[in-house]
Amino acid sequence: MFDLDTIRKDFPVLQQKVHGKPLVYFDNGATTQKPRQVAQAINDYYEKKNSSIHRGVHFLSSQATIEYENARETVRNYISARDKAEVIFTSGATGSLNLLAFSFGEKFVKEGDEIIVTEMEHHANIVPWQLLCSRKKAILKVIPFNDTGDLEIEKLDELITEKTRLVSVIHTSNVLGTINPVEKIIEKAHNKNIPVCIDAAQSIQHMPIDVQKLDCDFLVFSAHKAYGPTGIGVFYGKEEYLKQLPPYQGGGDMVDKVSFETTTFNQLPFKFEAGTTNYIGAVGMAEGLKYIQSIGLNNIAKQEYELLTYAKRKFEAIGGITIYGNSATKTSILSFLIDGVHPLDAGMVFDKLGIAVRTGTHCAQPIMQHFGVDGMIRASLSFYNTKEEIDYLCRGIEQVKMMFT
Amino acid sequence: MFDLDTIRKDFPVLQQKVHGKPLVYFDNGATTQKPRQVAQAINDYYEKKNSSIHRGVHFLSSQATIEYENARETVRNYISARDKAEVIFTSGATGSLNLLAFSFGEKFVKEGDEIIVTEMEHHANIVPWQLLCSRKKAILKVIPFNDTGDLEIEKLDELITEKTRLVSVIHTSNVLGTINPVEKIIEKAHNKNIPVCIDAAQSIQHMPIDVQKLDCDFLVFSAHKAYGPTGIGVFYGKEEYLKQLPPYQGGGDMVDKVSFETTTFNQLPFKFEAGTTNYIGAVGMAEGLKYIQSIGLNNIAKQEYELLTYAKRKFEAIGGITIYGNSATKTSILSFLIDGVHPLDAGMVFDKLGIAVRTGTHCAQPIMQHFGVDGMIRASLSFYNTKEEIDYLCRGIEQVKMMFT
Amino acid sequence: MSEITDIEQEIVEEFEIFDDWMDRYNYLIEISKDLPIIESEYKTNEYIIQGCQSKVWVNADYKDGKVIYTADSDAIITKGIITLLIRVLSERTPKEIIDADLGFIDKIGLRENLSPTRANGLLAMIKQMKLYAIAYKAKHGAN
Amino acid sequence: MSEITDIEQEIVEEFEIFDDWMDRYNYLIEISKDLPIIESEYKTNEYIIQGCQSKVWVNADYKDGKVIYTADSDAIITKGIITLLIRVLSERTPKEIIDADLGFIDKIGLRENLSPTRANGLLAMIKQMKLYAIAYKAKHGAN
Ligand SMILES: Cc1ncc(COP(=O)(O)O)c(C=O)c1O
Ligand SMILES: Cc1ncc(COP(=O)(O)O)c(C=O)c1O
Repeated sequence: MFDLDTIRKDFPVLQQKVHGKPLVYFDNGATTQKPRQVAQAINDYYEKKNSSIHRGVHFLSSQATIEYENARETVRNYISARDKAEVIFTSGATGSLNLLAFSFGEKFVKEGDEIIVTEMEHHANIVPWQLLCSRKKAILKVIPFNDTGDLEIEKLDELITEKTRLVSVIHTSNVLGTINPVEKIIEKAHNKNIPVCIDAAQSIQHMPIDVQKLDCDFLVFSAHKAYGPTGIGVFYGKEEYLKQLPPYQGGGDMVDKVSFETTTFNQLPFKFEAGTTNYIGAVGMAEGLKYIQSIGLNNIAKQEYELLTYAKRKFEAIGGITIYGNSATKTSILSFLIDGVHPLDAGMVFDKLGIAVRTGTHCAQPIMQHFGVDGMIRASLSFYNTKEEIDYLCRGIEQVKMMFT
Repeated sequence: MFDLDTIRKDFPVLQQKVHGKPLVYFDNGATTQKPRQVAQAINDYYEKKNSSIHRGVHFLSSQATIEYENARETVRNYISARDKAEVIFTSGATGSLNLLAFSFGEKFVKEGDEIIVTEMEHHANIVPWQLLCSRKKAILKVIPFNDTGDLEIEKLDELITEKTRLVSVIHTSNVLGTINPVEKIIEKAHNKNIPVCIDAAQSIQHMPIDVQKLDCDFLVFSAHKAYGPTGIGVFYGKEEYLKQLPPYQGGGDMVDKVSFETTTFNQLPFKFEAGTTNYIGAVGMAEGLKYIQSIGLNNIAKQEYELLTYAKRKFEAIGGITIYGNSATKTSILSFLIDGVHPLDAGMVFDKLGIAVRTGTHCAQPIMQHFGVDGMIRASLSFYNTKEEIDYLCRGIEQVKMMFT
Repeated sequence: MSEITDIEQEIVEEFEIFDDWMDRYNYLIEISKDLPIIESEYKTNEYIIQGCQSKVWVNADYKDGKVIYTADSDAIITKGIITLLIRVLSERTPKEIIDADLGFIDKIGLRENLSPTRANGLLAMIKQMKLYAIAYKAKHGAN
Repeated sequence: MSEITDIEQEIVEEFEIFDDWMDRYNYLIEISKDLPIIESEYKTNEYIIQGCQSKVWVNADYKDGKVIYTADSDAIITKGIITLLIRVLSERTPKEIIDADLGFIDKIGLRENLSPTRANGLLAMIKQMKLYAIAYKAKHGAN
């Protein structure tokens, strides 16, 4: 049962006033708010259990290790990975993509090789590949999207060549909301024996993902966009690949034997977790995922779809609003411009009305270039948002139009 | 005024029982406990303020940005850096050293070049350099230490050659406790125009550090060893170097303009902070540093020196204990073996007595190799520890001796 | 001409009558029309101010020992804010401009715009305007 | 010979009389002397178990359809724990060994030693002992 009142009580941050107005938080694409349960788990940890993991025989340390490994199991279960060893904790989606770009690049990418991404990637899935390509003299190729916001995946057939080493694609666009047909992309790539990485930063919190069914080779996401804490994320990889990849960062815990002559590395997943990991972050992350599971991803998807549909209808009724991203399959992200109004002007007014929307390029400048705009306003909705909040945003839009046009 | 009772009340985690015995936490070298103030700041953030930084115009986001930048200022002030732009937030000391090894390596290290570290480094200051050296065919050279635990820094003169690109040294050994004469090392290196990195992971919480006076070129540490949260640390670098280094990780916020043709990078410090940073971690870290400042680093150093001296005297009185690391200048770290007893046996007994000490190689296998041992027991003391706790440890040692010898 | 601080005080008083943000913004929109617009030849990337979500161009001329600013922006509130800055700083000596502490920004509630977010470029604008003054001071030895 | 579960039950009962960890450890120290020691030729890196703070060597022979373990460790409590494992598992058929769930470890309070910390190798020891059984089963088609 989806009970909005109960759910909203779990999010104390939502119950505040901003500039004297009740907060309307529509910036969930940037980061979601955290339920009490997450903050409580973190607080408990600091107040009762804190101890560094993996290397200690004492009680607190072994408890901490157990909780950390339980968190890994929670993630494994959440994404239906085959084995816990395939779940690596990182600092976030960006950290995960950099790990992949480096380690995969060291092992598999040489001069003239090609990596394929899409035109709608977040910078986190562009810049690491650009850095790799410039280091290795490799080439970054791009699957374009059309003005509706759908990938032209038929182009993938031409883009894939003998030199293609990896396809890395955004699952759900943080600007357009498009849910990309990753199954088809994976199928096409696998037909040519090319591995695929999925950037699930904007999908993991909205829809069930089963990495085994998907058959993706790598998958990344951040906890803080999935009702969890900052500073922690996940890099999933199939064991057959992870075994082959060289380590990314060096340090404590990721090694087996160290001497100045030779150093050998620890087994998976530890090989990729150098130094003291963010074990408290991992526990908080697990709590966030469990919270999602307690509501149910299907309930979430349903509720968010309803909000999206409602908002789109209201926007149409107002008129003079251009929505960017009109795919038939999309999540509850609405990027738009009010005709004739600069997004920053609109954003500043919304702010004073207590509405938190994001304005700017949303770390996806190629999308802005595609549409020939400098920025957009983005309202990204979560299941805890309400239709009343959407109504209030719409009144804000009317006010903006009055002020600026 | 240093009032132990008041201080201990700030650390709820210390007030618990483990295996029915009051917890004696002597594993501060692995991670320190957190004062209420830190847990509270983090909790407040989640419950009242959470919002992603830097990219938003709305209230919560700009508040979050201000707090994040205030945290940066707190760190700048704590280490007396010249400019906030020289303070980069990372995932921890290990993350910082990997950043340096990669970015410095890309810019300045080529085949045949040399990097110098010491024989007493933590793995975090060995493995990143080994990975770099194997990538670039460079050479890692080592300043040895003597059996007292002091560096033979006169050897540095021979070790430095025209090929030396960087000296990276541990400030205070996490095993031996030795406070190394980094001023002299910096002087020697600077005489030959070679930059120096200081691993301050085990000194930042024990003694005042002024990077400008020290004149070190880089400095790294972790928050979680300085009464702050996990998943956050600092990479300090002189602006003149940071400007020259290429970025380490790519992603959001570290870029200026992104297109598939060319990407330009943001200014310092953002160039090195890719993706959504651990902004809540940064705020927690600042709170931890402020807590240290409220007690006073001189008070801390004095108190910890007293505990160290007391413990050493008691150990001598018991007899049959070998202490590793007997430098005249050392912090409150006691690594030791009970003659004829395996450290794991001792550690398991201590654990059941409620005493948290660490056993093993302490991520510093070369030190073990130096002394020809497989592991050591380490009691690392904080200002919140007491003489009574040391007495209790000593009774534990007596019991261990009775059981195993 | 009055002192910089007098003009600042004037602006603070003008803003005091608004008890609502929308009125303040409407006022900024209103005065944005008074902005002395930069010549179109200067509306190039060279004159653009980095670190803004809106585009801001600023130019400065030097005449009779005084700096005269012109500017433009594609966002209207930003334009209004620059209009205020120009009202305070334009037609001043380089020294006056360099020394101005611009406390009025805080007082009229625009302080949060001074945060180093990348969203708005108020801080960058002020920096650029002061840089022009510094440059003219160096060039003409003016004070 | 009794079932594995009977021996496990026996051990659980032996441990029940200790109400204190030191007694339990003293008992493990005591029984560590009964460990059937691995031949010194096998005390090489090849027979060492990874992931322990203490060194542990385990070997297994196969005789009359049964697996016979010998072992050693440089840490005494670890030695005591292996002694228990050998008491339960040695001189059993591969199938019995593979199927054993070893619930007694939990019951006598050594469960935390089963966590995947790198500090102690109980988990690794059990895995290695079972691997031997699996190998002999494959080799001899035994059950
Ligand atoms: C001297 C030293 N350097 C580096 C590190 C690595 O710190 P972290 O594990 O927090 O990255 C540690 C702690 O483990 C240390 O003691
Ligand atoms: C699609 C997508 N990928 C990657 C990222 C990067 O995530 P993070 O900044 O948490 O590392 C984001 C969010 O900013 C995103 O929306």
